[in-house]
Amino acid sequence: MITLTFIALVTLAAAAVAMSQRNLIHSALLLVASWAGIAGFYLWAGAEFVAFAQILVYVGAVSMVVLFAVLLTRRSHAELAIAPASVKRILAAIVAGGAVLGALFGAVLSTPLASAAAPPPAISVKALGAQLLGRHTASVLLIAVLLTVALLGAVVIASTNSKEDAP
Amino acid sequence: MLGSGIIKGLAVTAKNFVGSYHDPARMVTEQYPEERPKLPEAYRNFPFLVTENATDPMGTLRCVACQICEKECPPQCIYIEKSKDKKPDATGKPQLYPAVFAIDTSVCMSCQICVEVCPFDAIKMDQVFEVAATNRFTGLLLNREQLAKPNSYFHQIHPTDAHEVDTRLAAERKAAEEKAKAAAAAKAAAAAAKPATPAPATATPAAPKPAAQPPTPPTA
Amino acid sequence: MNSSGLSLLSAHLPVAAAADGLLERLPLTLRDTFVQWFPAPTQWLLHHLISIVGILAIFGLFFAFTTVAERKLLGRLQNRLGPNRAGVPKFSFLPFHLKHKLFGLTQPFADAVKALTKEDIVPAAADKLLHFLAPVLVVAFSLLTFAVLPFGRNLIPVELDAALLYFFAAGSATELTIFMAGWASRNKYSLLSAMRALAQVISYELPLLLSVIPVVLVAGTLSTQEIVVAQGFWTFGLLPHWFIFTPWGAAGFLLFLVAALAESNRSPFDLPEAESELIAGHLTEYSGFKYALFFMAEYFGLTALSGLGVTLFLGGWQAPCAFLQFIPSYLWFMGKLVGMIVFFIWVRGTLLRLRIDQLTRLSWQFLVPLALINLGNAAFWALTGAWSGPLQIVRWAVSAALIVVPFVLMGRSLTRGQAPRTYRYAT
Amino acid sequence: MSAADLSPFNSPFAAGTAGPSVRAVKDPFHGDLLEVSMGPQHPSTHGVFRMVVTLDGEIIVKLKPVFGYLHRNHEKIAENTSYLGSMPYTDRLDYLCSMTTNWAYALAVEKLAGQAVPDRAQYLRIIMAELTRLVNHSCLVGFLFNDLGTSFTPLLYAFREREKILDLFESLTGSRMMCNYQRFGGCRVDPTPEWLAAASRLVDNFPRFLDEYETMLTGNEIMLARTQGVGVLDAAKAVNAGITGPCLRASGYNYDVRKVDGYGFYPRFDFRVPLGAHGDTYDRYMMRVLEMRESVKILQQAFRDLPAGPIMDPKSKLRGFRPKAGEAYGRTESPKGELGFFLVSDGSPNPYRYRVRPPTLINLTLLEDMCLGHTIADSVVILGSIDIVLGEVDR
Repeated sequence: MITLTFIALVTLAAAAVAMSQRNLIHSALLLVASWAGIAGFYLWAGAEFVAFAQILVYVGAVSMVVLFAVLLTRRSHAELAIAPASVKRILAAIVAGGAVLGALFGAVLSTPLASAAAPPPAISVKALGAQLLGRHTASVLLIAVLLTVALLGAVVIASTNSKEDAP
Repeated sequence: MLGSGIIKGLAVTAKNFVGSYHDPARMVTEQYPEERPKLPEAYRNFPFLVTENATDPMGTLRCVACQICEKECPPQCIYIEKSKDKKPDATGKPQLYPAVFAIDTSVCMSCQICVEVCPFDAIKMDQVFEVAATNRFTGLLLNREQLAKPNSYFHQIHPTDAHEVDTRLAAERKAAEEKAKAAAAAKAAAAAAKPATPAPATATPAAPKPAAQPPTPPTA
Repeated sequence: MNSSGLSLLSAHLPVAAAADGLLERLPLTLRDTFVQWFPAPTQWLLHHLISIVGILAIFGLFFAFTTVAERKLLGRLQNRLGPNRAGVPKFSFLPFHLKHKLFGLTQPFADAVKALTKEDIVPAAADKLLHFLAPVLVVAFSLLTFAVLPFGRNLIPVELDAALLYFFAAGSATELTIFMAGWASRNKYSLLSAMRALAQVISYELPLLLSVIPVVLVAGTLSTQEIVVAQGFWTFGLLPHWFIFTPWGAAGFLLFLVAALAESNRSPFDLPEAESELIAGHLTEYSGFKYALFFMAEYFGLTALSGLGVTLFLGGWQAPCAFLQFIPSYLWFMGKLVGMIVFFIWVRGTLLRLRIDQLTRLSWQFLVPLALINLGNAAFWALTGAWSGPLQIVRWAVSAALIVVPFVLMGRSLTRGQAPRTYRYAT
Repeated sequence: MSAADLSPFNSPFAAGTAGPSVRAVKDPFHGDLLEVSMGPQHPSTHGVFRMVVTLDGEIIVKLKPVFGYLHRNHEKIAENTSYLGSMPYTDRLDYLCSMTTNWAYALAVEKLAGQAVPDRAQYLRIIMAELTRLVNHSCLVGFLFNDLGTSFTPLLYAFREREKILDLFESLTGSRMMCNYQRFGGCRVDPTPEWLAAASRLVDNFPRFLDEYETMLTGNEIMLARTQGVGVLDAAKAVNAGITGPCLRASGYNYDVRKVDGYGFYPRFDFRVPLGAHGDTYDRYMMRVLEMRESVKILQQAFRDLPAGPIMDPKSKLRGFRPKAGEAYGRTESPKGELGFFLVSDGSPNPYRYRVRPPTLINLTLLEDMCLGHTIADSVVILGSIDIVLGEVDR
């Protein structure tokens, strides 16, 4: 249990500090740290494959997307200065936060979880592969098509962008 | 086929890699401080003043302070002050000598024009390239004493050039001596002729001198 | 499990006999004797600590001597001597002073002292935290990748089921540090080149992964140790069944080489540090020990990638011939690793640098399609494992054609209109 | 966004760009342009040369060359020095080929004073000029590949050959690069038979180096990709801008001062002038390689029939040289282009006006036109292919 709480603490701390940072890049990097924390959860749970996939996908690739997005969006100074102090804004924040917390706790309490954490079944990568392309082939193919469409969409948007530009 | 150019390139560098172990034409590195560089004879760096012998450098300086090199030097880095008195040079003819002869080696670009224009072969190019000084003025401004080097040193660094200069100078000296001997003989003959005719001198005081003094050609 | 290669006469020599030769088990016996002296509960921790210390020591020295080897090899490639002046200093406690310069082998220690003593300048406008964190993280991540490389028969630091995936997960995190270095130095040049470096590393991540997947497909496992075991057969005791000796393996190895060169920012792709463009790229604002850390991380990345290449394609710690197995397996691994690194240095001494758009075009329009075709090729190879006799030749021919034909076609389209020209002369 | 419609484009930023080295430049069409100053201390600009490049992303939108850092007032100094006094300074103009610059200056003075030159001296001048062409072209090719990104390997192969030729110059004239060898009316030193034998041996196996170079690099795919179609210069624009030398011939225009003027004894030698077809960086590189092969042919012919005889015209005067009043323009084909000296004499020992036509400066004028539409990496390669030496550009 100690490691579980330690990982949870690290992840939550990273996310909290990320929220409070003024510097956008710092907060983006702390977000990446919290993703690594989630990978820690998987490792603790013994699912190595998912943990490494999480690191490869999130820490490796999605973090790049986030950082590029932060860099390339041209934010003029006007938008940044959100007036935090206005009372109406704080009330709205508390209400929204409270609602989300309530829903979460409700879901957690109502699901019948086995009390003792059963030892995670040591599933080998080979069996995982067989499962993926056995029973769940449909979902894997669906995801593949979705990603390809996303990739092609990005390429199309990027390329046409420069053509319109020519005077 | 794509990549064939790259493979050929790799093959050439491999050949050079292997070649550098046995082919002297390829391994050309000289380990400078340990292996002294083999300077060609014509190599020139800063000029130096030639003296006849090493014992009395200031006495036997070839330079006669004619200041031609000072005028011709493109960056004007030679400074000469003539001496007041004269001193007999190698051929015995009294010549001036430079009281002050300074070359600012921080300005000199060793183009050896001073060597070309010097009529007395008094200044030649040295081969010292390890020049380091801590002070620009005292260190690199060489005066007469620092510049003077004996003719033997000249033979050592530029053998053929020195040999050719020496033969020419020796020929000149021999010609100068013959002339001097001829002039002395002529003077002796004239003196001998003068005592034979003093007796009848009172009658013809303006007797013309029988043998006109042979004109002494200029030594240079 | 293994369905590769001509298994006509795969002489199953007494593999077991060679496996427990004295030299072979030496590192293990040393570790076990050392671990015995400690109480039981801490033994697994000590076990891992020793392997960590082992990796750091061996590959630390390996890095040091790779730098001097690179400079001496480059020197010899260019017909000059490499560094040979850094001799041994005069130690007071030693009675004699070794005059010989040891052919410059002490150069890396001199470099280390220089890197340590150099002043570490941090630009005023720089983001102090990120500026400090970038070099630390880049070395940490590139060292993480050593955990899964099988150095010897049973010399693998961490026996992971999904080892390959772990390797690429750790490797891909280094991109983050390039960005941090570029952004933290607050210098337009560094930011520009950090962007280019990211574009390069990301666009070559794909061919690297795709060139590795055929090996996983044929070997049937993600664990590096099992991949090496899968390559452990010899026909007639002489021809090893390494994956490089199969058509898809050779193509995969070439793709892997090109992608590894790009991943570790080396020769034809050393764009970020291209002196002719942006001074020192994202490392412009680093000096002293932080610069040395980046330098070290680059070499660790290079060693890890060539280690992986050796494991996947060149049969890891397998001996090239059956009777050579008396030589301990970790020496074979080190030998092949040194061979790969010498090839990288040789390429660095020869090839020109690609421009950023050519570099990304090469990856997306040439390497990725070829890698996908190679994947199909490996699938074909795996499916036709059972063929034997004349069918083997057909299998090899089809597999070779499957990869060579697209290579030639795409190669011609990539270099359309570019050929050495002939010139006319005026009279 | 083709380069043609961009060239009239003038960014609305002030002409003077002495500001901080990198400035964001606002521009309606392309969003933020980035103005980067490359040089004067930049590893790839050959000497103290600065390019203020305005970038739209990677593409060059505007390029302003800035030079003059190495201006030493050569022409004004020449007006206060004797004719002979300026000769050593001409070595320092284009410090890579001192012999051809000496010859150009001597040619102009001989035209001014109507000085004859003996046959052996003419042959020696051709030998020295062609050896200098080998030195300069191998230097350029080495530097070009260094800009393309190899880690010094081709440069060191080229320098290895260049050093052998410079050793020949040193054993003849006394200095490797500052030869100060030509005089008005002939040459200063007569080479010994051993020197001639060593020189012809070197020239005979120079092609072996060239073949090794070509197999290594000319067919290299990366080289083709990086240089073909980069920095195209069409013949008409080149002629209008007064470009001369290999850059002009790479665009296909046949103009070689050795053939046009036939100065010295060049008409006695048969050699061919290579011409390019596309005018891009690859053609400029090949021009140099093919010219090196032609120079080897000229040198072999020169060594074969080098006549005996005096190397200095007896009537030539070393000091007190006062050419009659008048003006003369002597031009030669230096490895960089048409190098000319324009002298006006008023009868005094110092020239009244002394003007040098620097081929590298004039070749540099079209740098922007060649670089528009390319990336920063290309601009460095294009600059390398023009082969500039700042000593001659800034004088």
